[in-house]
Amino acid sequence: MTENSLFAANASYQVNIEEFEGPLDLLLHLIKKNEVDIYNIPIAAITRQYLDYLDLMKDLNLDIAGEFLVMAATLLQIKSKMLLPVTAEEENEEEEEDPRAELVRRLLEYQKYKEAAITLGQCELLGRDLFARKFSAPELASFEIEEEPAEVELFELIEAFQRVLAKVSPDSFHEVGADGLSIADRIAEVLALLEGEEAVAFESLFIGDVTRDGLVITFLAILELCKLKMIRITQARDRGTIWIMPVAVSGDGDAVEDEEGNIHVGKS
Amino acid sequence: MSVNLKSIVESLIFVSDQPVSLDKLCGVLEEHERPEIRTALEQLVDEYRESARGIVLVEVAGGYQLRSRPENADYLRRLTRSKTTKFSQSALETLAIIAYRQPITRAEIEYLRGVDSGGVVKTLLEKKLLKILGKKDIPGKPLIYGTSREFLEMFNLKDLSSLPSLKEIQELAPTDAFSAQQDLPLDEPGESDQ
Amino acid sequence: MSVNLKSIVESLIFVSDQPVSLDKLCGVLEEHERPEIRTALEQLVDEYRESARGIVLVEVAGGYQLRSRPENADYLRRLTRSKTTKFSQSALETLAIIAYRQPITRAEIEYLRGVDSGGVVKTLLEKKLLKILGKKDIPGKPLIYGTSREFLEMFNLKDLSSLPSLKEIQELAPTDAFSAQQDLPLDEPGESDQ
Repeated sequence: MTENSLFAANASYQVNIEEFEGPLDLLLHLIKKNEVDIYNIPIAAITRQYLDYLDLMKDLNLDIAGEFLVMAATLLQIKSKMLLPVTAEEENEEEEEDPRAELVRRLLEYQKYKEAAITLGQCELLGRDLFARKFSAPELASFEIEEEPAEVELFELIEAFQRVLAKVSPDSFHEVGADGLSIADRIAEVLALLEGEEAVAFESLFIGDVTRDGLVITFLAILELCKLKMIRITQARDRGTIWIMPVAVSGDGDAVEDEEGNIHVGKS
Repeated sequence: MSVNLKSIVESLIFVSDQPVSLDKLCGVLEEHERPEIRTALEQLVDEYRESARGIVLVEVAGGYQLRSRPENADYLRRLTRSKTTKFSQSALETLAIIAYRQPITRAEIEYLRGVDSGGVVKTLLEKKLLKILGKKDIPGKPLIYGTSREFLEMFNLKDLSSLPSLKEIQELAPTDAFSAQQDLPLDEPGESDQ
Repeated sequence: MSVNLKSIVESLIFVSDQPVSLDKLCGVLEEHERPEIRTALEQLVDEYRESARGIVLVEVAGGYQLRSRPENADYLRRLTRSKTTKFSQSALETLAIIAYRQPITRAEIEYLRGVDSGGVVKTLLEKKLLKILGKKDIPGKPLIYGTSREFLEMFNLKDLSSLPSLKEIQELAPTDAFSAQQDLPLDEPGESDQ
């Protein structure tokens, strides 16, 4: 929560403060300390102690995480609700719930996981209690390894991309298709090129693009059109010419034709 | 023949840098029947269990792996020089919540813990103990998380079902109301019905 | 005590990726006398020699190392055939660039990575994680690459839009580094609220 170590004189307090993972942890601590029934929390007393604690943190100039303040507000709200006399009307309302119920549920749930965390920490840990051979066996070195789809997690992919970004100057990155606007424009241009044609060679859509941005944006435009099912992409044979066809030609869909018309008009 | 098979199974497990499952063994040892392989494996497990050797054969993360004997850990730490694996309470809490409740979103984790958990989730992702399972099909499409194979390997767990069972405090509960814990009453992003 | 020491020596040799010399063992086990350690080591060597196990203890390159039994080598070869190797960093980087910046040419990939990437791209193509989207109409007609269906399957993604964005990861624990990085416009057409 806080690693402020400026207050050597108050070290003992600090140790306490750092012990708490959050407001739920602190509340559980207070409930345990006061030896009260978690199902019947004396909310006034616990709230006072909770707020005292926040004051202490403030006095120590420690950052109080927002969650602690939110919980303080919740406690005060519960306290005031409990002070209100229950009206007959409310009593009729489907089995009125104790204002503390939600909090109790959360505390119990939290306690469950807090204990699970302790149990987990007592497992025999790899790299602490047991060690495995985390290297490839030298006897396999002589074999030619035929790789299979490797195991990799999504997060590793993102990390790898971030690594690349870290090496490249930020400027060079703003070029690629970052603005949707030019893609929209290019979609209209591509549709214009297709207008009245049965099919157009994929490559021909790139004629005139001289910059990398331009090419990439054209490409994104084509993909977008494909996603919108406004064009079809076909290829007669492997690595042969790729043909782009407007979908309207093959029938199926006046809506598409409409839209195509609209975009076309908008462009020209 | 049977002795031979046991030796082969041991070799295979030995050279693998990951736990080896029975399925995997059966795939590699195609000329042998599954029951035969299972028997060899079980004999091997028994032998390791009965010996006081420096290597133990553990069932972990859905497979079998050779690991150093836990009692010798002090000496091994000297050799490896590397920092000993250690987890903070917040890391363990977050892992526990994710392990028991996966697939789970960050908002759900934070509801249960009562504190922001982005930093600790990121650290656990970096350590490969968590994985991103995809996006939840609710407004805002939040990422959903689960524990990884590495998590099982790290905590020496056979599978998720061998996680220690959660201590229920229900016998103390006046009603069963508290036991319902399926959905967390979280506001979905975008839904402002409060 | 001696049994214990033997177990410790075995553990130490087991976890080492290089042959462990007697000197090394004595250095690690400083509270034990050299003759004691040598005896434990010799006993261990004898035990391994007498057993028909799948692991042998060999003296090699001035030290001791555990190896799989040579007679079982044929089976190990099969294991490597189905081995799932981890991605190399360069493969992962290349895949990441293509995933997040597709459609992209090899020259663009190399511009970002700063190194020749032809080999890596070829490997990824062979693994079917990439596909050729077409050719760029500039001199040399370079191929344009994107990720494949298999890529989505490998990461268990419904579509490219469920690829976590950099932003989503940065939001977990904000760092200053690349917070300004733009996302690719991979959102569904309907969601043009950018």
